Amino acid sequence: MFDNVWLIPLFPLIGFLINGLFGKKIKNEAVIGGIGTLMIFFSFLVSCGILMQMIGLPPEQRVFEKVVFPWIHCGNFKADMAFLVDPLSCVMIMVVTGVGSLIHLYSIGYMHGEEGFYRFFAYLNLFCMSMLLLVLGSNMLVMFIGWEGVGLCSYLLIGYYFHKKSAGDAAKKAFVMNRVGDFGFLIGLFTLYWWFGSNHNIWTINFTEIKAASHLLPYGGVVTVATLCFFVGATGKSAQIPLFTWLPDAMEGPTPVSALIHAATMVTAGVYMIGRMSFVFIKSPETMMVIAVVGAATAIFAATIGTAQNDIKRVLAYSTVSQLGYMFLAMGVGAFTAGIFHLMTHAFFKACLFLGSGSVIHSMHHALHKIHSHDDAQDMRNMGGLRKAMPITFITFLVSTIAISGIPGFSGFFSKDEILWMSFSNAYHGNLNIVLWGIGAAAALLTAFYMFRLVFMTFFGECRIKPEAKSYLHESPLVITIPLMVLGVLAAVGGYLGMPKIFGMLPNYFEHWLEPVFELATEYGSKYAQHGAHPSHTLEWGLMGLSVVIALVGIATAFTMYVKNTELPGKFVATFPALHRAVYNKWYVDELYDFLFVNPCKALGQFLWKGFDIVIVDGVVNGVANVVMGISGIFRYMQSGYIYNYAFSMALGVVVMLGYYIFK
Amino acid sequence: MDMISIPVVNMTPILPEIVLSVLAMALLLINVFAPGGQKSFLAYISFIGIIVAAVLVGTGWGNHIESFSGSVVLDNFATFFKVTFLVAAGLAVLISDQYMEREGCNHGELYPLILFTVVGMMLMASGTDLMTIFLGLEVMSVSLYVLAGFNRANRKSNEAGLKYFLLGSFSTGFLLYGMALIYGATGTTRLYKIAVIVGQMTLPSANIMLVAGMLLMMTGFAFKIAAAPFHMWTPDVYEGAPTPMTAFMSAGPKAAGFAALLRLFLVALPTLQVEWSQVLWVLAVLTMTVGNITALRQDNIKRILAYSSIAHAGYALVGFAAGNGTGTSGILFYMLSYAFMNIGAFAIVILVAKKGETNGNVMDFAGLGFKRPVLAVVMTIFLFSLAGVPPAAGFIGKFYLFAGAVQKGYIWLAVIGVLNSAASAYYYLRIMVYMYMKEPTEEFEWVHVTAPVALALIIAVAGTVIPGIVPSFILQYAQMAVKLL
Amino acid sequence: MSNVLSLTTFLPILGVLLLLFIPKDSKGVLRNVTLAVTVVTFLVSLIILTGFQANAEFQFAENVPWIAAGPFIMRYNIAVDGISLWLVILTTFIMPIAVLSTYTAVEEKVKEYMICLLLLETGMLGAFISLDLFLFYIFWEVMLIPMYFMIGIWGGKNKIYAAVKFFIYTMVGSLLMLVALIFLYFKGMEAGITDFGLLNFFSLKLDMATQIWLFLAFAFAFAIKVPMFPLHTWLPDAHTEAPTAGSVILAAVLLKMGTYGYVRFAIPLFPDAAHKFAPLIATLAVIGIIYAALVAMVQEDVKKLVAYSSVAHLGFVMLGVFAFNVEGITGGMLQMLNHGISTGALFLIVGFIYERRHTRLITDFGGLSKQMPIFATIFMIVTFSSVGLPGTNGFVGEFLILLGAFESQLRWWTIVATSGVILSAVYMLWVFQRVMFGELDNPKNQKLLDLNAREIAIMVPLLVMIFFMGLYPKPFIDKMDPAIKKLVAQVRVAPVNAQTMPVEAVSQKMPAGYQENGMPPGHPGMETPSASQAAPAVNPHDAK
Amino acid sequence: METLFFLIISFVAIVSAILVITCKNPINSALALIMTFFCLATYYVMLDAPFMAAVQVMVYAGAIMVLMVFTIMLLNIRVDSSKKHSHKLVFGSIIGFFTVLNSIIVIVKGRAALPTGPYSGEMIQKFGHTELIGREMFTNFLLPFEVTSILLLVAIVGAVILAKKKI
Amino acid sequence: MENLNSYLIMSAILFAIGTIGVLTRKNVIVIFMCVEMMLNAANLSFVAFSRHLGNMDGQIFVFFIMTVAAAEAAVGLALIIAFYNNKESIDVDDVSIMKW
Repeated sequence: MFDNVWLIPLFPLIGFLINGLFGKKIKNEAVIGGIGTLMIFFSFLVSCGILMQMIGLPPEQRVFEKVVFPWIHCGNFKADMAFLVDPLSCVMIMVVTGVGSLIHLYSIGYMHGEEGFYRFFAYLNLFCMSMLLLVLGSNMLVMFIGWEGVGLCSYLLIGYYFHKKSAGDAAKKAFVMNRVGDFGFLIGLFTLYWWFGSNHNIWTINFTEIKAASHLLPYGGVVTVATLCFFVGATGKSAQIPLFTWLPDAMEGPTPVSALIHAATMVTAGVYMIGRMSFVFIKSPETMMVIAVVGAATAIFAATIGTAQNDIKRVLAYSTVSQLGYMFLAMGVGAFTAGIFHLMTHAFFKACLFLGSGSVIHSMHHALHKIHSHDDAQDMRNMGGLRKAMPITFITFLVSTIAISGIPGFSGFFSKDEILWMSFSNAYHGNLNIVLWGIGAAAALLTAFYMFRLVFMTFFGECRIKPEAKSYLHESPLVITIPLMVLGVLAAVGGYLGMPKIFGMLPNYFEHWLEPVFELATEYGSKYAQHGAHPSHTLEWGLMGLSVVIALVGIATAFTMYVKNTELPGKFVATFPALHRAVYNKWYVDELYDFLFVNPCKALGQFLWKGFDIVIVDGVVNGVANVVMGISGIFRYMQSGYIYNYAFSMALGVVVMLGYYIFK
Repeated sequence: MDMISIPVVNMTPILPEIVLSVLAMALLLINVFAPGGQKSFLAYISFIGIIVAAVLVGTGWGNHIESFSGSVVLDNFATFFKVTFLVAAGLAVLISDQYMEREGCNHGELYPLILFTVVGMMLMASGTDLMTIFLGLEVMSVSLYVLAGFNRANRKSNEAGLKYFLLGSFSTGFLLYGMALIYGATGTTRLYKIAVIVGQMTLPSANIMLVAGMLLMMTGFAFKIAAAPFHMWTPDVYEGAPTPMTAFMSAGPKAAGFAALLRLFLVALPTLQVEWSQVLWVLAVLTMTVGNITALRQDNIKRILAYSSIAHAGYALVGFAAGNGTGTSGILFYMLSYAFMNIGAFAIVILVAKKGETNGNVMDFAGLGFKRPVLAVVMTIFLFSLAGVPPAAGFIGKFYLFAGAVQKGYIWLAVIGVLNSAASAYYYLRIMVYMYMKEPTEEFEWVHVTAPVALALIIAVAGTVIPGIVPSFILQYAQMAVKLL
Repeated sequence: MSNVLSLTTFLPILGVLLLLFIPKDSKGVLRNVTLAVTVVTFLVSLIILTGFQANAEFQFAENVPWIAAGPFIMRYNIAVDGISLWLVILTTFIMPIAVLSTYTAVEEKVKEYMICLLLLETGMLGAFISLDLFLFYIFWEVMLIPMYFMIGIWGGKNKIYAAVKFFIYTMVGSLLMLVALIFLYFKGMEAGITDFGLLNFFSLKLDMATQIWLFLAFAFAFAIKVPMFPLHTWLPDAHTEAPTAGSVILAAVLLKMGTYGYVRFAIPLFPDAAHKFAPLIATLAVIGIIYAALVAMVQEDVKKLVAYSSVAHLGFVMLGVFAFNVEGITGGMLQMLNHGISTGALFLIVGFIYERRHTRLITDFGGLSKQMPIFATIFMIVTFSSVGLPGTNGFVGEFLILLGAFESQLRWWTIVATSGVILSAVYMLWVFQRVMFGELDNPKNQKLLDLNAREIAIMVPLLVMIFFMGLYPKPFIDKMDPAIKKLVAQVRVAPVNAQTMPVEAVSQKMPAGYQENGMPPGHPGMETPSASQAAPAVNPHDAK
Repeated sequence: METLFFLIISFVAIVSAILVITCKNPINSALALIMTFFCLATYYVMLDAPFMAAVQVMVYAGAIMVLMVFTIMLLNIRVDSSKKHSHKLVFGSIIGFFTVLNSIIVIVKGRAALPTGPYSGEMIQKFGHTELIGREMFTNFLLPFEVTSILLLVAIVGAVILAKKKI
Repeated sequence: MENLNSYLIMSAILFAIGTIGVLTRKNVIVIFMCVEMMLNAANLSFVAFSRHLGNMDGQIFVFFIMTVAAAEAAVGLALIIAFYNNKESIDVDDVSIMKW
């Protein structure tokens, strides 16, 4: 089965080619959607096979590399088109293909009747292929293909409604921001490659080889440089501070895209990458701290913005940013397993949330369309009380919301709580751990708040849609609800895979599974970890309880503000108008970037072109020509036509020549 | 004292000259009895005569015969230049008829005068005595004064003749004064003897009389080759003279000037090479720069070509300043190819121009490229060759000239030279711009290309392109020609 | 067929002779014959490709006496090696496409146009295969002439200015190179070299001062052609004014002359000077990358934008070449090919819309995707190829360049250059968005036709190459690798940096594991030239 | 005595030369030039070259100057018309001054070759100047002599072509 | 016989005066006369040198120069006449339609 790993990305590629090249001719939506969905489902099957095979192997043999064909061999540099199968990539392919299949299925219903139906499925398949390359790549360069490939697909899918200017802008923004990250990725790659090569004559970018040689890496220094660069790459892809602004804008794409790319898979690539190279990252305490701090900051920062958004998808988007922050926080405190675990659970519940919101929007859109209203189908202020009209959507949505809020028993609780606990108890960052935990907890509070705000505004209370449209609101078709239900279930129970040891009920399968992957990282980390008094179980229980309380407080607040006392938010806004405006406008980060980078770049470009290129560079060139022409004019008019002038010139020539030799 | 016994002389060295002189005189006679108006056959006869002379010249290759007690010599150097003169004259003869007919001054005396000019030039190239060279120069010049003013009904032609004459005789004054000083300083007018005497001097460069004589002589020849600052007659005379004569003047006399100057400096004054190199260095730079830069702002095509001709003298002077085998053989090659390309270019100018030379501006070339593509392509070849773009003879020539300078260590001279070439590209391109990239301003008149002109064009194109692609044989001849100096 | 190289080179000339006999009104025949000639040339060049052995030798050599006069001996000395092979193939590959691209665009003076194209092809091929410096120079200059006419006759509004600028700019540089070439010859003569054969001069040991001057002269000529900042201003003009085929050829092949010149001539002939000037040239290259990207960003004319993007791309090539290691130079070579394909394709694309709308202003377009989906797809693929998306050709070259440069002493330059990756995405996507996305609000655009079969046929080979080279560059790299290795070995005579030794020594001497806690020996700022690549010594520790 | 004579002649020569370039009327200039030529002829006599003196008088003063005067008369030219270019005189004088200066320095500092030839004053007296000239001309300088004939032919043809009323 | 240098200086002065004349006079014929004066100055040098050196070459040269002068005079005056026929002037300022 391992040998067939190349089939996993191949199937979506085939799907992409069929739909991309012939989709326009096929026209039949069922066929197109069927091909797209089946292809990714086949991949899922192969992934399952691989997973099964891997489970059957002893942990130390759970690594397999498959070279498909040689790619770039040049000098010392060698990069093959090769795939790496290990527990980590297994988790990822399962998530990608699994969630991917569901979302494909969902899209058949959701995208029904769209003009570029075939285009959508082609892109979606292409995305899956890229994502699979990313997670399966056995060297940094294959990973980078996927890395950029998902960026491309994200670009294509965000710009799916290309006739909308905002979609085009968002797509471009996404790609460019990702490119900023790629810049970091490349520099990191170069640094690592060069350091190993020039110092140890190991010229490699292969993960396994780097892993084998990772003991040669120093702590800090060059590793810090390299990992920080990689981390820049991760921030771009995973929408962390400072490169997060593209993700909310990316909601311009169709909702399944948001679910698949901007929640479940692509945006987690940064986390995956850090996990993949944990043995390098861990060697730089500085980087780890930066990751943790950035992660925590992003978590709280995005959460604050999430509290004030009215667009249903935007709330989810900021929530995603915030949750990604959690994952980075986990990575930063060395809790790689927890990070990956949260990645997985997040994929479940966030995909479910997005799909659910898609279902709502779909229904809203349909209803509004029927009454020819131009109201925004995504604005929560137009919704309310939808739970009756859309029960399945409501239930799955609620389950996922509970999961994300960290209510015990649901998947989010296990992963999130582990992160919080690890950030508190980690031994890497000294006294910073309290702060990290505090921020994490605060973010959890906000998460619970805005997520329930979302639920309350959407599904509870008065129905604020125009009354005549009300009758058109109805539950979505099965093709949409089935994925919702599957994901809802996963969101609910997925967490039991990685139940913390402290519960003592189930073994932490997830941790055991990933142990061979992060073993080395833990070993390296222990070199500089400050082994203080080991935090007691009591403390762990206490903190767990505290986080549950926090979640409940958040839910309660939301309930108060949006169900019981609906005028409270208005009052709040009236009391702190500046704060609200700042939060509502996403802390003006976009404007800041425009001010700092975009506008200066354009202005500089204008200046360089009009001011430098044309005036100075070309001016010098033309200036030389003009000077020569001017001299030409002078010479020309010296040719006066008078014989005596000519004779004078001759005589002068003679006199000067003679004079030179006589008086020299 | 006994009777003067006329010495027995070997006539071989001046056989071509004799043939041409006799032919010229015969033509003068034939002209008198020629049927009225029909002068074309004179051109054919002259052309045949020139070919015969060329054959005679060719048979002299490889010889080294001194004759007339050292007044004249037949050697490869002279032979090479004689071929160049004959090429120039042959082409000029071919392109004259149509033009002269159109301008209404088709006097039969034209051809004898051209032939006499050639005789004068040949004497300059083969003369080894200051007197021979001087007389050759004068035969050439006097003929040219007449040829420049040949179209006597035309004011421009009058003026050209007059200017050329006055300035020419002015320069002759300097030349003679220089010769006098050389004579005084060395006691002889025979070049070989001068060489011996100068060679015996302890420090010839300290003898200011010798150096001054050299400089003054250089002045005289610099005038003929149109080197700055003795070039100022060139544009005016070239513009005013009948176009075929301009073509001839730009190729023949320039080559003759170089021939004489080369022989003088390399045979008689090689010991002063440091001095004359220095001067030629400066002259070369001045000439190239003035010629090229002034040409940039010209509109009259004959003036453009005149300034270009000045510039080309400058390039040749670069090789001369180097004074080594590479540079001097480059001059020989260059002069020969220049004869082809420049006369070719003037031939096109003749064809495009209308009666009274009213069509002499670059603007009048507008649209030529597609109305008369063959003429335009031919012109383009000449222009590229003049600009020194490979694979044309002009490039190879320039290459050897600049290579000579580099070999001698005059790298900056070569650099100035190439920069000048680049600047020159502008005005050559300008003509092409009009030919190909502008629409004609007025209706294009169909120009009839007569057989002789067509023949001339074919020869000129062949002479421009073939040496550009396979220059080896001509270059080897040029090398041999300068080796014996 | 021992003289297949000559055959390839001069086939187009035969084509010219053929064209001369075709009346100028039968435009279709003229076009088809030209196309046939270029296709045949391409097919013949495939013989070279298939017969080429992947080793460092010059192959298909022909060497016959040509000029011998005075101190000079020039020979008709031609051959290909791994470096020139691909450029030859690129040329022959691009030519049919260029011809095909003008089937409808050029309606006037077709005969002359086709003759220009064919002459140009011979000139370009000749320059790539010449091993005789003089012969190279001849072809180098010959190329100018047809290109000059193509811009000047079939160009746009400002064609004359552009054509003359192009010609004189290039000529200034190349003439200085000519002087250097002569000087080099005489230097060689002192050392017993008897002809202009390039390979003779490689063994020539020149002193530093001489090398510097000669290198500067060569570098100047090539820098104009590349074009490197700040000598690039002829390019936007030439590109904007040239007809589509002209732009395609200019971008795809002519610009490569400059970079090829560096690889083939300037660097191996004067390695010490090249090393000395590497920082300067890298600086200019990097400035070019950033500068051109910024300027491209604000262009209003699509073609000008693509022209500026060329400047940026070739900046990458220069950076790679001056890394002086296998990765960098291979990357540079690949990038030359990639740029030929991608930018060529971009110019074709610009040509397509220009033919339809007779405008190239970005503001005149918008929302074309709706009307022209095939066009949009192709445009997008090419855009991403130009941006250097992995999987397309653009990536492989760019990556290797940056990798190679990073390994070399040009580390800091590389970091700046890498940011060009971001900028290229910005301007390319921006133009793509403004042209293809958005509302289709201009009524003139609403009736645009999508690409026709001919146009698709033009683009398909390019698209195939875009992906082929991106996904499987091995055949390309394999064929050029030995030649590049040889070149690198040849160039690596640079003065050994004193700092290199300790690094090696330290890593060898220190007991394993000790280093893990110490500071890294290879601090990013430190000079650690890639010279250590050559050292086969493997730390026993690494074997694990 | 001879020195005095030389000085007087020189004075006359210079004065007449200056007159040539200052007289407004070309006829006067021509007459002054003839005077200069006579002075030169006198010098030739002093330099033991009586034949040259004779030729000088015949060719220059006689033929050429007559031709010129004739032309002046023919064209009926009077005085120099305008005075537009007064700066010419300044430039001309400067050039002239430097020419004189340069030439004199050349003459004074330069070294003429030592007398080598057989033709001393006594020999010329003995054989006669004319004969010696003739001997040289028909032996050593035969070719130039012959060439002069062509030159004169060219001049004749040219003059006819250019000046004849009707050809 | 006087000192060689006296004659040479005399020659130089005449030559210079001739040059000045060419540069300053307007009448074409007078200019030509000045040229003749320059030639004569050269002649004087030749004869003086010839006498000093004791060989006849210089004098022979002078002989040829005179011939040349005659020939030039013929052609030159013919040119002047031809010019006059067209322009009715022999003012050198009028010999300037071609310039620049």
